Amino acid sequence: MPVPGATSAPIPASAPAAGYYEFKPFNIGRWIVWSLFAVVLFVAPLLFTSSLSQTMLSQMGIAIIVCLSYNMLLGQGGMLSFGHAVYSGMGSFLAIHTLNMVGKGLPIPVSLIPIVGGLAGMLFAVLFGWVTTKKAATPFAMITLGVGELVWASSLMFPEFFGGEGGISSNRVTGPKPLGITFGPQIQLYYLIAVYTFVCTALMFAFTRTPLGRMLNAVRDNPERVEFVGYDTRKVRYIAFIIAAFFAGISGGLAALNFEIVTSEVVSGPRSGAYLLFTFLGGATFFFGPIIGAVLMVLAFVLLSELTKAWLLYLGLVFLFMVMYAPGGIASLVMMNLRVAAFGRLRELWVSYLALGATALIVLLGAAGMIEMVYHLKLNPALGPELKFLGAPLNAHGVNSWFGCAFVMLTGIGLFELTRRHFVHQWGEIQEYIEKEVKRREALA
Amino acid sequence: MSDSSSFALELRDLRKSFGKTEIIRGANLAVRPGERVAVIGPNGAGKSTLFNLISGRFEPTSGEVLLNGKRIDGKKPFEINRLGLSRSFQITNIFPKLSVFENLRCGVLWSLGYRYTFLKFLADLDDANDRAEELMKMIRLERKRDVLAVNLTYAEQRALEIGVTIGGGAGVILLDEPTAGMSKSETRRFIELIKEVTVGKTLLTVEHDMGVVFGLADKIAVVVYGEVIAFDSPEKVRANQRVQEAYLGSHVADAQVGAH
Amino acid sequence: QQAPARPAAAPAAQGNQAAAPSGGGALKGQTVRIAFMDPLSGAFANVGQNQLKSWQFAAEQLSGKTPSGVKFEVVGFDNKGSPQESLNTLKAAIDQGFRYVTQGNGSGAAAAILDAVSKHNERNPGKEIVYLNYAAVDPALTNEKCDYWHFRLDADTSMKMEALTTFMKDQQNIKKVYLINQNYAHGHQVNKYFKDAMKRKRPDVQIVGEELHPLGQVKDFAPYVAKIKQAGADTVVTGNWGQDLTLLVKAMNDAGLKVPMYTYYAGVTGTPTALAAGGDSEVYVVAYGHSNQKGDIGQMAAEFKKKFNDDYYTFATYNGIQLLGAAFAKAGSTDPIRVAKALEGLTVKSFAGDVQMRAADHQLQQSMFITKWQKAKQGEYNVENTGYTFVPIKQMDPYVSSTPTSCQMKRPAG
Amino acid sequence: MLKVENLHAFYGKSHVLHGVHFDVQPGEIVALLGRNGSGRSTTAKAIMGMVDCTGTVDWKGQQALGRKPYEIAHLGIGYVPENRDIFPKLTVHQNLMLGQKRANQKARWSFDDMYEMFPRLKERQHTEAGVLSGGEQQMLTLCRTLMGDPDLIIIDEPTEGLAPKIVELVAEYLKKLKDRGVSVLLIEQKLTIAMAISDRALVMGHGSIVFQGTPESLRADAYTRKEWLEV
Amino acid sequence: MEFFTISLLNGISYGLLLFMLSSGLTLIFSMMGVLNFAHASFYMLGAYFAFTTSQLVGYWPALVVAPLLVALIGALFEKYCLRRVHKFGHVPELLITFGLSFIILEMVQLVWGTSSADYRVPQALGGPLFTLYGTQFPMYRGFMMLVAVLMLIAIWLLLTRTRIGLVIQAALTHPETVEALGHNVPRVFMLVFGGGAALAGLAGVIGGNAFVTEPGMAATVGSVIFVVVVVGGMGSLTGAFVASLLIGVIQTFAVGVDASIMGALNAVGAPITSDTFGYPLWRLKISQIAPILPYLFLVLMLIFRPKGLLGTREG
Ligand SMILES: Nc1ncnc2c1ncn2[C@@H]1O[C@H](COP(=O)(O)OP(=O)(O)OP(=O)(O)O)[C@@H](O)[C@H]1O
Ligand SMILES: Nc1ncnc2c1ncn2[C@@H]1O[C@H](COP(=O)(O)OP(=O)(O)OP(=O)(O)O)[C@@H](O)[C@H]1O
Ligand SMILES: CC(C)C[C@H](N)C(=O)O
Ligand SMILES: [Mg+2]
Ligand SMILES: [Mg+2]
Repeated sequence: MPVPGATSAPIPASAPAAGYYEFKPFNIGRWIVWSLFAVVLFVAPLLFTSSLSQTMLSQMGIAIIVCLSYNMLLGQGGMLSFGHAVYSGMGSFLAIHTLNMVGKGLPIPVSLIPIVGGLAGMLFAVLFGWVTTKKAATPFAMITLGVGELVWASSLMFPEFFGGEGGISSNRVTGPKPLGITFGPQIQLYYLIAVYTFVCTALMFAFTRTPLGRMLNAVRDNPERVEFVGYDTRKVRYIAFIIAAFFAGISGGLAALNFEIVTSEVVSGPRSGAYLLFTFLGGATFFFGPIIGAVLMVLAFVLLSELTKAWLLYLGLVFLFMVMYAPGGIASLVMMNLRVAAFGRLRELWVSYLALGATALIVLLGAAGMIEMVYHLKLNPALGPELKFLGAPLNAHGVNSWFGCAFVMLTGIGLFELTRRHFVHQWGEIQEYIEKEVKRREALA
Repeated sequence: MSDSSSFALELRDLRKSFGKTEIIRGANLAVRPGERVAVIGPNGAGKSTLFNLISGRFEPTSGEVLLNGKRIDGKKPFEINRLGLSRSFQITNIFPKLSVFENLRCGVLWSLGYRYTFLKFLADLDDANDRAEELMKMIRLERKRDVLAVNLTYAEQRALEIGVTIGGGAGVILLDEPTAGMSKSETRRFIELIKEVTVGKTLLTVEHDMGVVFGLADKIAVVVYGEVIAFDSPEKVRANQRVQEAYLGSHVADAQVGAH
Repeated sequence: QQAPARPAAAPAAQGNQAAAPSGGGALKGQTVRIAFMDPLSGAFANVGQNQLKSWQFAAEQLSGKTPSGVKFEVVGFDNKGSPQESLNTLKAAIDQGFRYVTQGNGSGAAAAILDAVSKHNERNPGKEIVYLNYAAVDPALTNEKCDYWHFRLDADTSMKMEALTTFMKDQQNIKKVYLINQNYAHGHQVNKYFKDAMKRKRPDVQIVGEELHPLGQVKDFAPYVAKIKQAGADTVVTGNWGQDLTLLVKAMNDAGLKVPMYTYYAGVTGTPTALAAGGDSEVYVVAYGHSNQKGDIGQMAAEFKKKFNDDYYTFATYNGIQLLGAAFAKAGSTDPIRVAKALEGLTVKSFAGDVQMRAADHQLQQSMFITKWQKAKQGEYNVENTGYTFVPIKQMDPYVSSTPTSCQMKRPAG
Repeated sequence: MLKVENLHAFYGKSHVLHGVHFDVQPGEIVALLGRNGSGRSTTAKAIMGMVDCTGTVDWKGQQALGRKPYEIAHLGIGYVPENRDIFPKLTVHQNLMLGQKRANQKARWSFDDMYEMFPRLKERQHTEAGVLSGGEQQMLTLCRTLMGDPDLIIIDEPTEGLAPKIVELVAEYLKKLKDRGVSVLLIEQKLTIAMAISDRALVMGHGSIVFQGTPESLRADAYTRKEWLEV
Repeated sequence: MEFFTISLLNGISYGLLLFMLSSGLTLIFSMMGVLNFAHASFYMLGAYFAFTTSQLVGYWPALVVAPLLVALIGALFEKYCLRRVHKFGHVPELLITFGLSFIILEMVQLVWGTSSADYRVPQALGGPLFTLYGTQFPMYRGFMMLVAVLMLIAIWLLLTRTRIGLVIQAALTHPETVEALGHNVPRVFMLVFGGGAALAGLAGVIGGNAFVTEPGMAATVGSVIFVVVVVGGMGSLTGAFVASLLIGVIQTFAVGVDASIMGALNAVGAPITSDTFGYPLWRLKISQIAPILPYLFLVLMLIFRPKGLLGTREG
């Protein structure tokens, strides 16, 4: 697909959407967006009621906060961190210790425990950030890697604090119970998380509209020049780092409440890596990108791995293709289409999208069928060659199944290529139109 | 030397070596407030290096730099900027992924006292926004308000570079080849613009284009081989034999007129 | 051969006779589904996948053959080795109607599941879950963290150490012992229990070194071997597993340091292959089973090998199914509340004598074996097709390894 | 030697060159003049295969269009880009080395020739090119291309940012090239030097050639100068 | 003395081993600026390829064939994937190698199964090379050191005797200009990436049987190889070499040091007991943290000398 780089996307994270002489309709748009967000948060658990989906929704909220906070570093500050889990994780640990103390009579309401986590994350950021933010770019990335590895290694060495292998567990049903809210049932906790998610998202969005938030963008783009307009880049990075860690810590605190157990995996390198991968997948160049990324992260880890043993393979492939064809993440795809919509041309694309989607699905079906057969042969040899794939019986030893899958896939590829060509043409034509239109409007202005 | 506080900018026996090579070899210069100084000299003479030393990008090996009578050598760029000195770059150096308006606003925030705050909305900072709008008008980029800096044309980027430089309201402005890469007509317009936006300020600018130099400057400083060999009015500098030899060559007159 | 319960396990006596089928007929034809949660993907999937197969195999073999006559079905959930993911898989399993879950790889995940099951049962009466822990050996799980719904089929670190030191105390050539362990809970425990036990059993044995190294971080064990050698150790004791074990053994081989090693985990999937590639070394393993079992279980292992070309060594799966089957019969139901109660103190016949689920802490009391790693002779089990095998050199009755518990079990009212 | 016919070039969808025709003979200096944005740099890039284009670029009887830039370079066309694309992290000497198409080639030009021409470069030989002064960088790009021993060299605004004295030097240098049989396509703003050294001048406007002739005839053609060059 | 000599030997050989593991990464990182997270995966592929080829045709051919196969995969990856994302910047480059590492891991498990491969040291290289104070020095370790040194020489020649290094460095910032000067940039990039992958593959051939060939092997090499590259200094091959040796030696000697902060403080009369705040930290012995010292080293190095030991640039 001819998806242009993120740079050509119309409204970058930093665009002055909340600019100065803002015209009214846009603000209405903003109201609508935020209200929608609130409604989605509110309604989601009413639609998905199983206990798994409720815990997944809770985890999505938690992931949203932490991915957004990660993006304060990556997307807004250009700081590639390999150790963000340190801050969310330390938030978790201190939160759970606090929760245990609440159990022993410390008078803090359970609903404020995440704040404790946030403060803890912040504290560690004040300490570690002092060294990590001394540098930018690759040295920064590498220091965070080193600090992350050190903390992770320590987490196993100090069972007194980290609880050893079993971690620290606790019980969130403790302390006073205002209005009978115990946070015992998942749904009550979900709404606590939802409130935090909404507030933190709003706060982090607000942050992007503040002088520091803007200077952070400037530091990302051109640190040298920032020094010549009066700012100490190191300090900008440091403060932003601390703020990001605060939100990460909040998410860690919520996670502690949600799981009621914290083990050393929460500060691990793979965890930090997951934040990076999914923030990027969602789209680091747009504020809302990490939200998409966070939702996908939970889906991938919880659902995808339930559905198929080949989930890591699929994940790897998704990354490969996303990075190659949509380096701005999913958010950039969304924004590009919004731009087309803004010029009133999205309608024409529906058919193409449907066709693209359908043909891509065919390719996927064929390919996935074969992948699943291979995995089945490899992993479940004892269960015989038969397997069910999306309800269809396949025989991993049968020529028919293989031939069928290959046929489906090849047909899919052929059809996809045809529709893709058509789409590319159409897309190019629309972009041309938009460019002209922009020029024309500029000329009028 | 006269009372140093009467100078906006003063260099005293400034030296800078990179490794074993000494690039700036004892430069002295004293610029009075409100003067427009053109810094000229052969390629590699050390003009940009001089600017880098003054603005804190490099630390001098020895010598002093005084801004309004206060020592600034060895300070960090942002400290110097806060003391009222601002510079532009020979190679365009702006915030590519921010819009024109945002670029300018970044340039004014510190001087208006907003510092590292994250408790106020940018949209509510009326003074900063007004100032940025004003700057945008000055550099004639109103129509490109929301365009990302990368997507500007070269000349527009150069204009933005100047806008960001003067935004902070510094009293001493250093411009390094502001018109490099522009056509004659653009250059001419641009010089007007520079004149306009630096009214009442002390200006140092590096230029190779003699037309510009003579059009813009009250005084000319000639840098050769890391030293300021002459600092005088344009006429006198032009007449100076050493300058002739070292820099201008025989076609000065041509260079000025012929290019049109 | 009856295993007399130690004083601490007094309540166990009640259950002793209960293994006889009672009401088995009524349950015949029912299917009980067990959710298996361990890493099935990623770099450490090998053990999990072997063990899932083991469970499924045991379920298939024993379906309808236990006193209750129920059928068993084991379904794998991938917890990726992560405690938090385990909680998700647990939720998923609960949503899908599973009432029995089993897990074993990693005490971290075990603690998380134990805790979550406990809370779930408390908060959702009538939907109780029973958790069978088949391999997570942190003693805490049956001591300070013990829980009514958790039943451990493996022997914990302290029990294995009891058995191991009982064997070692008779080895007169052991004079100077070097302890090398991973620097985390399990390693700390191995150190501690070894020192405690040896002080009691062989006060003359000197501990010449006590090393803790970071988990999974050491790529080169040569410096440690140099240290061991310098300390003049004649014996090495380690709870290391995975590459921390194989690399240690290889490094000792390479340096020509031929001292016996006493280990916990030389038999885990992949480790024998790696050991064999490293050459001959004197390695002992303490476990509740070994690869040269005769009888039922021996046959099962052979069949498993034929079917999967893989080793069946997680015999806890066998005990687990047997125990459940007997408990269903005893309870006359497959309802977890009644089954949990029935499991307490239950004794069943295992592949090596009787085993009993001690009621006090839900820790299975079973025989222990010390085996030695050596080239397989004709007729001996060829571990992972390496040409090597683990031969039993000592079997110990359950009481030998039985350790007291500090568990204060909270049992549900009624 | 070089014959360009009906050259159209595009940046994405925007059509920049609209049918350019011209040629360069062996040993000739041709100046390509025009206002900013008229398409001169694009013409150079098109010849080098660095932009999408259609038409004919005939080089010594071969079609050059459609080849990769490095193939074109190997055919003997050298290109000095306009924005001083020196390699900042490499030393001056290394920059020159990269000008050679293969190591230790025998060519018209040696390192010493270059250093002789611009002694300044010799002094800075082992300095990272990124820290050179603007003018030094410009000299370096010129020399670097020359090291590849081209038969035709396309130079985009070589005097940009150079002190007047150095501009003269460059002019002489270009004449020297000519003496050694190298053709030059010179893209310039500064009419003076272009007029002084070129054999022919082309004027470009809105993506096509609007004037061809000798410098004298251009000087005489007040209309063209007014309409297409001055403001 | 005995312990010292043996530790020094161990340290140097471990250092060389680290260099062997990271040389390909150094090559790619320093020349192309790509943090190749799939490097360890190439290492793993090398081991598995060698395992299979050595079963078919023996160890010595495998020593050549396996790295070539890995190089091929690396080159194809560069050509069809990495090249396309180069223009998007370093983060996408890094992420795409992340993606690749997942895919390689899964592929390896599909082809060779999830368990360890029985890949053994060849007979000819088994056994001790010499015996020192009663401790054997294995022949295979000697072989490994030899290969590491050969790798160093090969890369050094590549960098100094050819202009590939220059072409790549220049092309990083100005690909078009380099091409216009007559260099086939894409091919050079492909060769370098393939070459880096081949080095990783070779390390795998040799490391696979010296250690363990299993799907987890990539993860265990993991981040320590980055430490070597960064501590040595980006862009510096000799730096990486020196850093490897230094880390090897320091780490090895650290294993032998059983001192702790508590011990030191107690010695100077500031008693620390189990009640003192932070007791577990003070109690920690240096030997216990030896394997994670490299990370500490990395952090300190970047703070105090961000260019690395012999590096010339910061990023
Ligand atoms: N960081 C540095 N390290 C080494 N040498 C340097 C460094 N910075 C500048 N130089 C050298 O100092 C000399 C002066 O450079 P500078 O950029 O100041 O010249 P300039 O007068 O601005 O010339 P131009 O008009 O060509 O821009 C040059 O020879 C340059 O190579
Ligand atoms: N990369 C690009 N993408 C899109 N348009 C471009 C690009 N480069 C140049 N253009 C456009 O192509 C036209 C011709 O540009 P070109 O650079 O060839 O002009 P020029 O005559 O060399 O002018 P200059 O004096 O600025 O160097 C201009 O309108 C310019 O805006
Ligand atoms: C992320 C890193 C590979 C960046 C690198 N230091 C560079 O800018 O070249
Ligand atoms: Mg300069
Ligand atoms: Mg041009």
